[in-house]
This record gives sequence, C-alpha cells and structure tokens, in this order.
Amino acid sequence: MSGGDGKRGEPRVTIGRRDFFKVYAAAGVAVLEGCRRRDQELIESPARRSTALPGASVWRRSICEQCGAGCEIEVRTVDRLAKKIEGLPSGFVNAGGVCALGHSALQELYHPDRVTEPMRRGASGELEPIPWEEALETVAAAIAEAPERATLVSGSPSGPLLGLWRRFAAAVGASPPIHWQPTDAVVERAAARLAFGESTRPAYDLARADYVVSVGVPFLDRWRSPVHFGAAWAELTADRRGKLVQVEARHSLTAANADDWLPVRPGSEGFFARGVAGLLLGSGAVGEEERAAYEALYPEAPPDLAATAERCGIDAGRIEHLAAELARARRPLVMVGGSALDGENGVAASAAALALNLLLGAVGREGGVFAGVDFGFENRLAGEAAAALPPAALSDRLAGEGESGVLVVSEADPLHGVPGLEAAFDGAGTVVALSAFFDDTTSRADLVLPVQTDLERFQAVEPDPVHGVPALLIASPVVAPRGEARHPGDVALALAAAAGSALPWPGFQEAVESALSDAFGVTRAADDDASDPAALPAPLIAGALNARQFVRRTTDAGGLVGTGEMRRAPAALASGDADEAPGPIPDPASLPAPSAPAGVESFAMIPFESPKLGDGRGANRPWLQELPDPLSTVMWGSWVEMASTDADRLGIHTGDIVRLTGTAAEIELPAIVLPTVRPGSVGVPVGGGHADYGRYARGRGVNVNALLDPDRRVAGAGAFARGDVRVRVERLRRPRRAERPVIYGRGLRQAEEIPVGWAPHDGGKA
Amino acid sequence: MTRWGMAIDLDRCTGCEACVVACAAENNIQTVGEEQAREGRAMHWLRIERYYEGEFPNVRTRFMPVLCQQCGAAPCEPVCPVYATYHNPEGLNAMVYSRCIGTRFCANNCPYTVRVFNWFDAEFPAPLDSQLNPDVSVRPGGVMEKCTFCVQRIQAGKDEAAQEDREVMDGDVKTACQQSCPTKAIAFGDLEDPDSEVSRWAESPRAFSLLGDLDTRPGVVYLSGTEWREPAE
Amino acid sequence: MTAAERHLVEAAFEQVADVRAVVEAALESGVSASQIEVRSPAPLEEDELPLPKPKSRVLLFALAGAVFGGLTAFGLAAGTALAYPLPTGGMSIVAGPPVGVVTYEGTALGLILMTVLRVLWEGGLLPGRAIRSGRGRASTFDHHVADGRLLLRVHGLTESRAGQVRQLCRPRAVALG
Amino acid sequence: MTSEAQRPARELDGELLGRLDRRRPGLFVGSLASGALVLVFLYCWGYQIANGIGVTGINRPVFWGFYIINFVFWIGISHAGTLISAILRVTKAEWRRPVTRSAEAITLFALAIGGLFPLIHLGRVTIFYYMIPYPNSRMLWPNFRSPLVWDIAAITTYIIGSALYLFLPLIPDAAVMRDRAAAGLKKRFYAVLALGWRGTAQQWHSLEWGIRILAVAIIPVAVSVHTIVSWDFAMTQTPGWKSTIFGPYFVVGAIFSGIAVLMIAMALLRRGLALERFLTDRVFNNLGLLFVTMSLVWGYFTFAEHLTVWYSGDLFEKNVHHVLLHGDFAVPFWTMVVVNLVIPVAVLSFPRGRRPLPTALVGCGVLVGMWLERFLIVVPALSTPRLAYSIGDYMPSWVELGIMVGAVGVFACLYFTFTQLLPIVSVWEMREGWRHAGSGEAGGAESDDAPTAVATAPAPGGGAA
Repeated sequence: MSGGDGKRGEPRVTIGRRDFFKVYAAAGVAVLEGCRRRDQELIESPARRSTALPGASVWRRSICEQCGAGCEIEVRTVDRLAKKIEGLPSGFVNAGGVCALGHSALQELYHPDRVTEPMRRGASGELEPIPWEEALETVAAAIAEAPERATLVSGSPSGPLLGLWRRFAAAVGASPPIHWQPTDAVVERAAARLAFGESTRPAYDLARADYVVSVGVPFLDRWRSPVHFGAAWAELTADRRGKLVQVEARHSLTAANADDWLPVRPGSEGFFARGVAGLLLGSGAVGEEERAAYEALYPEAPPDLAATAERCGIDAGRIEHLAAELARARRPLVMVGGSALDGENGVAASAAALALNLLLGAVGREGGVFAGVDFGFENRLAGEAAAALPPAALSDRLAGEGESGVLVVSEADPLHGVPGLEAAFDGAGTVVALSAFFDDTTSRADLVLPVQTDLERFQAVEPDPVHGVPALLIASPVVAPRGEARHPGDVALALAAAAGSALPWPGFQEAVESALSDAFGVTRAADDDASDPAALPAPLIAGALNARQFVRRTTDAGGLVGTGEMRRAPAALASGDADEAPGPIPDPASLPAPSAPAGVESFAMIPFESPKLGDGRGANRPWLQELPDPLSTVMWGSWVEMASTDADRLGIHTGDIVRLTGTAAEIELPAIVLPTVRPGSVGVPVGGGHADYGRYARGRGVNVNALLDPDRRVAGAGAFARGDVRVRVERLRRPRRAERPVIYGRGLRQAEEIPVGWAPHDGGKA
Repeated sequence: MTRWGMAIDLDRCTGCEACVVACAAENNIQTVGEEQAREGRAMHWLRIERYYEGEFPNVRTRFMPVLCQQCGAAPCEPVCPVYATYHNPEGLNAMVYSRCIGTRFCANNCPYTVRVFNWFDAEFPAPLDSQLNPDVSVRPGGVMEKCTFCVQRIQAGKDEAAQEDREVMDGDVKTACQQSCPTKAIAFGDLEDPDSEVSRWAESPRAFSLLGDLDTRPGVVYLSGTEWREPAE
Repeated sequence: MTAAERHLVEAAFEQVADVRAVVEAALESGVSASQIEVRSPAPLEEDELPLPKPKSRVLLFALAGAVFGGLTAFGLAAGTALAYPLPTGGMSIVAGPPVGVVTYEGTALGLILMTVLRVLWEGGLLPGRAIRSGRGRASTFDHHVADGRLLLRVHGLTESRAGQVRQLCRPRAVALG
Repeated sequence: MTSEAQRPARELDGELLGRLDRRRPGLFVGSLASGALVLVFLYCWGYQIANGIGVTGINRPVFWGFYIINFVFWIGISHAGTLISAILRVTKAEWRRPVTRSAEAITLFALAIGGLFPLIHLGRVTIFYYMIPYPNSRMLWPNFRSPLVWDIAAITTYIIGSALYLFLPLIPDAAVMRDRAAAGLKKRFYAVLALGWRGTAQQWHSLEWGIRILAVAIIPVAVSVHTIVSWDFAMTQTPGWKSTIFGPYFVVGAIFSGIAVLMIAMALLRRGLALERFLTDRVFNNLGLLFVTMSLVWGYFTFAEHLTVWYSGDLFEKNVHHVLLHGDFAVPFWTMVVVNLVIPVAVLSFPRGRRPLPTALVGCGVLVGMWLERFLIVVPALSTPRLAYSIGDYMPSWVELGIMVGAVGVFACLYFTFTQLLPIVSVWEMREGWRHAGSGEAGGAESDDAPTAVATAPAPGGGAA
C-alpha cells in the first residue's frame, strides 16, 4: 500500500508547489480539526472520558517520532495509560506496520529514569530541581546577555519545530540553529543538488521497480523508514518479480535479504557507480537523451571495468553481470545512501550513483526516483529566519566560540554522536539541555529542561521523503505528560518571551495552527467534526489526520480534480528552468584511493546503525537492548564483526576481546566472527557506550564514535564523515565471564547449517 | 470448530524483529537483563533464527521466525504432571500459569525449543509497569510460558463478535506479531475455514511444517520458495 | 482360666537341644503344647521343637493387597482421565500404557503394605493388639534372648505343675524363674 | 550337636554385640562433619527458595541440570541395597547376612535424598503437592500420562517398600537393643521400634513370610523405579534421550553404582567397626565378581546405545552423539568409559583386585563414572536441540554445587546416625547363619562364616537385567 498515487500507469502530472497548496486548501478545515483543543483539555474532557470506561481500551491515533519516517500509529490506552503501539493500517508511510524502535516508544515514555523536572547544577556540582520559571529566566538571561554567542542545536525530526527554533534564533538575535540530523539527510541533499539540480532528498519508488541496485542503502536496517521500505521490498520481490542487488561493503540486513550482494571495498561506491555507468554507456542500451544528460554531468570518460573491479575489490564478472541486467531491466532503479555517503567523498559518490538513474531513464518514472518535496511548514514557521546549519557546524562553532556562550541543545545528544566535542563543551559557557533523559549531553549540562516524549505532546511532522508526496502529519497527545515535562516548542516560545522577544504564538500548537491557516486560507474556527463521523470512529481521537485522509476528504468534496500522481521529478529536470541547471560535478573516480597506513595491518572500520539501537536513541529501552541483532544475534552490548579469514589469521575466536586502535583513541570490545564480513574490514555498531542515558544504557557497550576523527567531513555537505576509518585490530584475551558477548543464537558458532525437516502441512489437526 | 493457525511467509521475512518487540509489548514478557541473557535466559516468545549458507562472498542468509507451533499432537502436553499445559478445543496449547509448578519437562520435550521459563519473578521498575497489558497476567518466577497465539486477542475478537451477534470472521483476530509486520509476512486465522487467509496460504505449494517428520501437526505453516536443506556432515 | 492356673515358669537356655529336651519332658508330663512358648534370638527350624507349627496367612493377604492396590491405582488413573477428558498430545483419553504403569506400581504398593500389616497383625505387633494369655508380654528374662539364648515360657500352670516344670528345667537352664 | 560346636557361635555373638555396645568416636566425628554439610544443603536450598530457581545455572535449552543428574544418581545408588539384598535373600546366598542391613540403609537414605531432588528442582516447590492425587478445590488431578507422575508412583512405592523392607528385619534387632539397654530414653526408643517383639515362634514365622514376600516384591519395584526414571528421558522427543534401551540400561547402571557404593560402605564399615570377622574377604570377593559382571554389562549397554545412534545416521541424534564422543563433552565421556569399564575390568578380574581396598577404590571411580554418565545423558542432549540456533551450554552455580555436596552430607549424616543407633549388621540373621553353619555338615562356624556362599550365589545381576 502506498500513498498518494491512486491510479497506476496514468500519465504523470506534475504540480507546482503553489498548485499543490491550492488543492489542499479545501481540506484545510479537516487538518484544523486536529488542532482545536489543547492537549490537557482533550484528555480531561468529560465527553471523551465517557467513552473510556475503567479498564476499557481506547485507541488513540498518533505519530511515531522515533525517527523521521512519520509512521502513523494507534496507541492503545487503558485508564489513560499507554499500553501498546500499533501501526495505523491506513498509514501514509507504514500501512499498518511498526518497527522495533517504534514499539519501544512506550518504554521511552515510561522509562524509570526520565527527567521530570527542571534542574540546575548547583554549587556542589550536582543537578538540583528548580522551578520552571526560574529555569526559563536563567536561560533567557544568559542568551540575552550575548545572543550572538548563543548556539542552538535541535535534533527533533519535526520540520515545524525546527522552523520554530529558527524563528526563535532570529528573534533573540542568535545565529541559526544547528539541525542535528542524520548524515544521510545532509549528504543526500548535496548530492541531489549536484545530480538533479535540486537539493531535495530523492524519493525512491522501490515497490514498482523491477531491478534495484542499492548502493549502500540499509533500507531494511534503519534508514528513513524501514517499515515502508520493508513493505516495498516485499512488493518488489514478491513472486520473484523484481530483484534487489545490494552494493555495500558491510553485510547489512538489507544485504542479507538482497538477491545479490556485491561487497565492494568501503569508500569505492562512487567509483563503482562510474564504472557501471561506463558499462551502460558502452552497452548501447542507453538512449541519446539520457547519454547527453549524463555526460553533461560527467564529461570525463568513466573508468574501465578492470579499474573498477580493482578499486572496488570485487570480481569484474559480477560488475559486468550487474550492468547487463540493469541494461535489460524494464524499470531499473539505483538507490544510494547509508555507508556509501558516510565517507569524505560521500557527496561525489552518491551523486555518481544518483546520476546512474539519469542514464537509466529512472528519474520521475514509475519505479524510479522522484524529488522528495517538503511541505514547507518548516519555512512557514520560520518566516524570514535563516536556514538551519548542518551538524558539522556545531564543532566549528564550539571551537570558535570562546568562554561565555550559551549552548542550548534540544532533543539531541551530540556528545555521544561526535568525538572530541567533550573538550569544546568544557569551553562552552552555559550548557542547556532540553531532554527527556540524562543522556551523555544532558548529564553534562548546567541546566536541564524536561521535555515531553512523542506520545505526550502535540505533534506536527513533515516526514522524510518516502513516496515523494509532501505531507504534514498532526496528532494530539495520547497521554498526559509525566511530571513537569513540556513541549520543546512551548519551551522555545517561553524562552523567547522571557528574553523579551516574544513570538506571536502562546504555544507550539497555536503556531502550527496559525501556519496551517495561512497556508490554506481558512479560519481555525471552521469545524466539520460532525460532518464525517465515519472517518473518525468514536474511540479514535479526533485530531490525528494524515495527508492521505486529507486527500481522500478533499477528493470526496470534489476539491481535487484529475490528480494523477502528485510526486514529481526534480524541478530542474522536469521543467528545465531551474535556477541552477546541473553541470559537471566531481567524478569520484578521479579521487585518489584512500591509502592504508604503512607498517601495521589496518582494517577498514565500518560503523553502522543496527536495526535495534539505531544511532543510540534506542539504547535506553530494555526491549531493544534485549533484542538480538538480526545478524550477529548479540544482545545487550557492542561487538565487532570480523571475517572468518581475518579472525583465523589473528587467532581470534568469537567472544574474544579485541582492541581497535584508531588515530586518536582505542576501544575494546568482543569479536563476532561471521562468514559474511568482507575480509579486511570490520563492522562496529554505533549507539552503544553511553556515559549515561538511564540504567539500561549506561556504560553498556562501547561508543565506536570515539574512534572517529571529528575533523573529517563529508566534502561539500557539512556532515561528519564516519565512513572508511582505518583501525588496527589486535586480540587481547579470552573474555572474562562478565565480558562475554550475549549471543542469542548461541549454537551458531557450532552449526551454521539449517537443520529443518520438511513435511507438507496437514492443517494442524490433533 | 475452530483451529487457530498461523502462516509465515519466509520469502517476505526480512528479519527486522519488529514482531519480537510487538510480542513483548503485548504479552508482558519480562526483559531479564544482561547477566541473565548471557546465561541463555532471554524470554522471547518469538525468535528470528538466522542461518548462513555458503562461504564469503556467496553467503546466503536465511531468517526463520520460530514461535510455539501450537502442535496438534504436542509433545509438551502429556509430560506435564499437573495439566499446566493442555490442549484447548480450538487447537491451542494453552498454559495455565497458576497450575505450573516448574518441572520444565514440557520445555525439554519441545522439539522447537520455544518454551521459556521465568527463572525469577519479573521486574518492571516503576513506571515501566504502567505499560503492562491488563489482559495478560504477569507470570511469577518458577513458571513456564510461551507464545499463546495472543489468546487474549482471540478472546477479545470473540467477545466483539458475540456483542455484534455474529460469528468471528477472518481478520477479526490479529496477533501482535502479525499486526506489526512491515512486510505482512504473517497470516493468522482459522485453519478449518477454507476461505480464511491462513488456509489459503497453507494451501500454497510453498507451505511446509517445521520439523514436519516428527508429526507434531503444527498450527504454524511456513512458506518458502526455496528449500531449507538439511546440513551436510 | 482360674487363679490357680496362673503360674508361669520361665527358663533361659543356651542350646536348642536343652529346650527340646525340656519341652519334650513337659509335654510328656501333661503340659499342653498351647501352654508352651519358646522365644528365640533367631528363627528356629520347623522340626527343632516338638511343638505345633505356627500358621501364617501373610501370602494370602499380600495377594489380596496386590489386587486391591492394583484396582485402586487403575481406578485412579483411568478415572482421572475420564473425569478430566483432556486429550493431551493427541493421546486417547484413557491411554493404556500410562494406566498400566500406575496400576503396576499400585499393585506393588498394595502388596507391600498388606504384607507388612499382616506380619505385624499376626505377630501381635500392632498397637493395642497384645496377645492373649500373657504370650508376647515383656518378660524379665527377655535380655537372655537378646544375648542369644532361648527363653522357654510355660503358661497357665497350677502351682504343682509349675514346680514340676521347674524341676525339668533346672539342670539345663541358665536362668530360671 | 555338641556344646563345642556352639561355642564359637557364642563367641562370635558376644563379639558382635560387643561391637554394638562400643563407643565409636569416629562415627561421632563423622556425624558432626556431615552435619555441617547438612547445614550447607539447607542454606543453599533455602537460598534458592527465597530467590528463585534462577540462582542455578540452568537455562534455555538446558532446562534440567545438576538436580536431575543427582536425582538419577541417588536413585541409582539406592539400588545398592534393597535390590541386591533382595536378590541375595531370594537366592538364599549365605554371605548376604552381614551385608543386607547396611545395603538396605543405603537404599533408604539414598532414596530419600534422590526423591528430594525433583522437589529441589521445581520452579515452585511450595506447590509441589499439585502433583499428588487427592480431592482438592482446584478441581484438577495430576496427569497420569506424565512420566513424572509415574515417577511419583514408583518412587513412593519404592521408598515405602524399602523402608518396610529395612524395618521388618530390624524389628528383632530393635528388640535386642531394647532388652540390652538400661531403662530410660534409650530403652523407650528401642521399645517403640521393636513394637513389642518377643521372638515367639509365630512372630518369627510371620516375619519370615513377610521378608520372603517383600524380597520378591521389591525386585520388580526396584527395576520399575529406575526404568521409569529412564522414561523421564526416553519418553521425550529429545535427540539423545529417545531410546528403547534406556530402561534396562538405567537399571544396570543403577545396580552398578549401587554395588559401587556398597563396596565403599562395606570397606569403611569393616575398617571403622572392625567387622573383619563378619565382612570377610570372601564377601568382598563375591561382591567383586558381581561388580565386574555389572561393569561388563554396563559397557555392553553403552556400546549398544551408541552403536545404534551412530549407525542410524539420524541427523539430530548424530549431533548429540558427536558432541559426546568428539565435541565439548568428549573428556567426561572418555573419562566415564575408563573409570566404569577399563579400570573395573582391569582390577577386578584378578582375585587380588577383589580385596576390600581395591574394590572400594574401584567403587569410588565407578561412582564418579556413573555420575558422569547421568551428566552425559542430561546435559549434552538438552544443549543440542534440533533447531541448531538454540544450541546452548550449561555451567552449574554455587547453589547447585552446594546442594550436591550437601546431599552427600545429608546421606552421610543419616548413615552415621543410623549406624550409631542401630545394628548395622543384622544380629539375628548372623545368628541364624551361625546356627545353620553349626547344624550343617560342613563343620564349625569358625572355619568359614558362609561355607555355601559361592555355591548359592548365581550371578544375581543377570536376574536384574
């Protein structure tokens, strides 16, 4: 099930953003319905409560904000406590599914180590509770003192919230906030600007392609929406219709499920894309128009097969085979992301992979790649404020900030995510953390402001591009907030007011409502609650509306005519009148190959996000800690994946403690020897080794980010480069009892085979 | 008569383990902590078995969700001295926690090793206990447990159908794992009803029973387009 | 039994042969066999003394106990299955082999219990079942038995007859009373 | 029959009684030391009940561990006594006389401890009575299809039978103790035990009938007990357990370990109580022959068990077989083969090896070996389940070790106490034997306490198997 493309095979209609808003305007009232009441009122409303008998289940609709995917969920509540999260079957992105991380939002909500009251570091150095007003005034005063030296960091996936922080920064006179977002999001935009001339994240129509080459995209692990792409993958491969080829150095879960896995050398993905382009160009299967578009970007001759095979470290035959199949496929598609864009050459590499779609005619085509257009609500809330800065700006700012600045970190944990920031933090003046937990950053802060988690707050989310259809998801709170936690948006507004630069809204919800009113030209007073009861069954909370229903309602009302598909190709390619036409871009094939340090045997370390802990956000949930990693089956800790051949040579057995030595630091962790690791490389999951983050995460595992060099950047993107790090690996010892990795499939070291008996099913009769 | 059954399409399973967490959330399964998990005492009712075939770089990875197979002729049932596990009329291997004295005989006799044991009393530090499903009892220490096919959901589905004065229809009851599955690899329903989704899946030429030669007559059907071969020497 | 016949003679002997001689003489002198009781530290052979052989129905009771135990166990196992008809593991409601095993053990248990009960009953060893006419009562001469001697007790004698018996015993007895 | 012929018997009698009267400080020290182990046992069990069964090392998939191993081990040891003494009684082996009592006591105490282990093993021991059939408000009775309920039936029968089989022949000896004791608590205690035994002809007659019947009845019970214990394993689907040979294999193993412990106990008693006159070299020779026979029979069964598995090629069975013979469990497996088969045959095949000290040492080895055998039955099969993903391992915790060692203490404590309180050599049976010897044509009792022993001891092990 996919949203927004009701009629398959119809001629594509591209709509400009302005038209799009017009189309949606008629349905504005429906959206506003979700914004009518304040959260507490909603929960305490006698009318609502009458439906909720003691002990009876009430299902409330909400948005999952654990990542930026924008899965729509229903939350089962009993006696006003949240019990269970399920995917909304009509969900725009998830169509009923929820991932492991999404389920665990309940344990975030009810975590025993939540921050529930504002705290300030007292004279003793301990954090002590203080009243909200005092906390706000303290922060506001600090910002007002030297606003130009204030640094804001926001990690929320919500676009409108980021817009609000931008507005806040502009109002108080601080520099624009730093958007603490995944590397992919930053690099993809930069690469799309190069390849497609528009800096929108590409949206991939995986489900309707028939031959997909995924260059490093771990879309079944944790990338954008594993739920959506899982379903799309199932559709792609159903009845062996389509084929997925994973081109990735590490054997990720996606590689494990792919029909073919090409374990290219880490960092050589761009070279690989260029090599494949060369084969395609030479195959005669490429049309003139596509050839011209491609060669406009890459005037140089692509590398030949032998050079590609050599650089990528894989069999030339396999590359040739892949190119031949690509050329033959009816609806081929090349995706790029994950480890392909983690390295310093990430932008060039992913641009090269994206550009393959030009060769294949896959841009704007069904089963191809589209422009992942935002709804624009970030900007509506931000007004004229300057754009947010990329993550790497943080260490630049901290490095140059000097003593007395204020650092406000909202819903982000940069200390865990980036090495070397510790020292810079010491230099920063007052550190203010808006957080629900004492994570690495928060526990280091001078002031801690408790914020609400997903299910406690009013939500307005522009999801990551999945369908290529812009959407805004809105939901009311599901349960009352714990303790004194507040909405981070409300905190921003209160801070602005306290700093004497009050913004025009009393709260975040009103800000979103106001933006919707502006967008659709309707008044907030409009109310059609009674007009369409079927769409909102009584037990469901009015207010969680998604773009899909929005469209349906609009369609029912006759407001949306002849839509066809609403997604579109990147503007530059579709209309040809973009501001910046794509021109020649850096050829990754011309970049020098990374050289191994001489003398010591070094491994390419691939940090990766495991499906369960992600970037570390999931590390504080017991469900996720005790969830076995699907491939290594490790629970409760970090590990390093090694190839059997390397392990044999170094005398390492599964469970042995090994030391990884990088340029600046070393870490010790248990080895897991797998037959799927590319020799010469090691994989280490990120997200472990929190200095704090509640009882389930504290000190659990190892933070692999310690090995990264904070000065390495993805060129041209403002993101930290974490790919292709060279490390030395040595065996330390057999593990002590308490060090042994917790391996769920304990027998796997003895039996790698499948002992499964066959028999036809007989209906299970007794 | 109803025979509850489940079909799992291995060709659609990505091994993402969303079902495993969904199951824990629905069924109040305790997390045992690092030390206990290291001892092999993690309590997942549903596990994703991962197997590799072949050598690098031509390794094939297989995932197989394994849960209680709700056998028609369940080896776990006769060995229980106190009828704590028994066969209910709808084909479920029901567990009566309050009767279980913890001999663990049933677990030894389960060819699928899907039974898990509460080695200690469950701990849900407040307010994590706010999340507990009121429809499912929290098991005390010393008691065996396993997948119930979300029997509380089956009961809820029946109650709802009874209130609406109708039979339980296919699709009325969804297990937590099935509901959560992003790729819709799980079907659940009545195997006696030839029109149910699960029956239709079970008719597939790809369908097979896990360890079928034991003739335990499982209520879980697996579908796979490629053969799961037995190990060589 | 009259008061005059209440005299009791007890004598401890080292050898069975001595007892045999005394018993033979006593019987000849008109003492009834039923008046004579010999206590020994170990079982005597059947023909060692010219006294009537004791009778025992232990075997009969043992067999009856076996039948009773077997039937009880069968009823318990089969009855339980019928009362709680749970077809576990695809087995039939009353599954033969398990019932057989339980019946087997029940049979053995019934047999053992009845055997012991009957032994105790016959030996007058059950509480409240003292043997009539002073037999089996504690004697001041019991320690002789404990030390490995034989104890001859002749009950229900008149005074004169008691004197006679004493005379018979005197030459051979280790102790006499 | 002359008085001269009786004199040695009187002397022997006096000597035996003298031994019973003597103060034995060694026993007292032994009781004290084993009493300390009893405290260890109680502490560990109490700790486990208070904290949960999780204080053990068992896990998934090794759901059964040391407790079940020790259960089988002790039940096996319990076959020392009742079964062996019953066989010897039924076959009228004269040399049984000094042996039976100590053997039967071993049975009773081993059985009591063995029967305790399944309870220790329970997840919720506080409601163990759910397994017992009696009318109750829960409206459910036990499931008689479960081998565990068969176990309860069999062990109950066996423990009652063994206790009575120990008790019946003890009544005359209790009377001896009663009559030799000075008035007081001690006398009252023995009086209660003696039940008013006077040694009348009727009492002896009934007692002999009773012993005869019990001896016959207890043999099939003993066989059934260890067969049913084996069925706890053999009735399952588990590879490595599902075996038709397990019934007789377990019975043979039980008798084997029973004889081993009997040999050790007799060597200790002979030395500790200076019973050389009664537990003669001849007794040890005879038991040694029985011992080596059982070793060979055990070896035969072990070979047959593993040969069939190896030959079958069954995938899952072979996995278990592999870890046993070549894998993680190879060291204990081959150790077991050495101490259970190689050493006994090498030592006991020679008359010099069948003397008290060597037989006792071999017995110690066999005890270790038979414990390992039970370990190798329980753990490898469980840790190698069909679905290889769940393969696991097992390491006992200190609680399990404490209870295991403590159980030995409980056994020793009970045995020392018994030995102190009651004649460990059956007085009346010895007297009976001397009388038989005295009346027989073979001559005086001093020449040999059991002249017909060899002739009347046809390999009882064969009967048991």
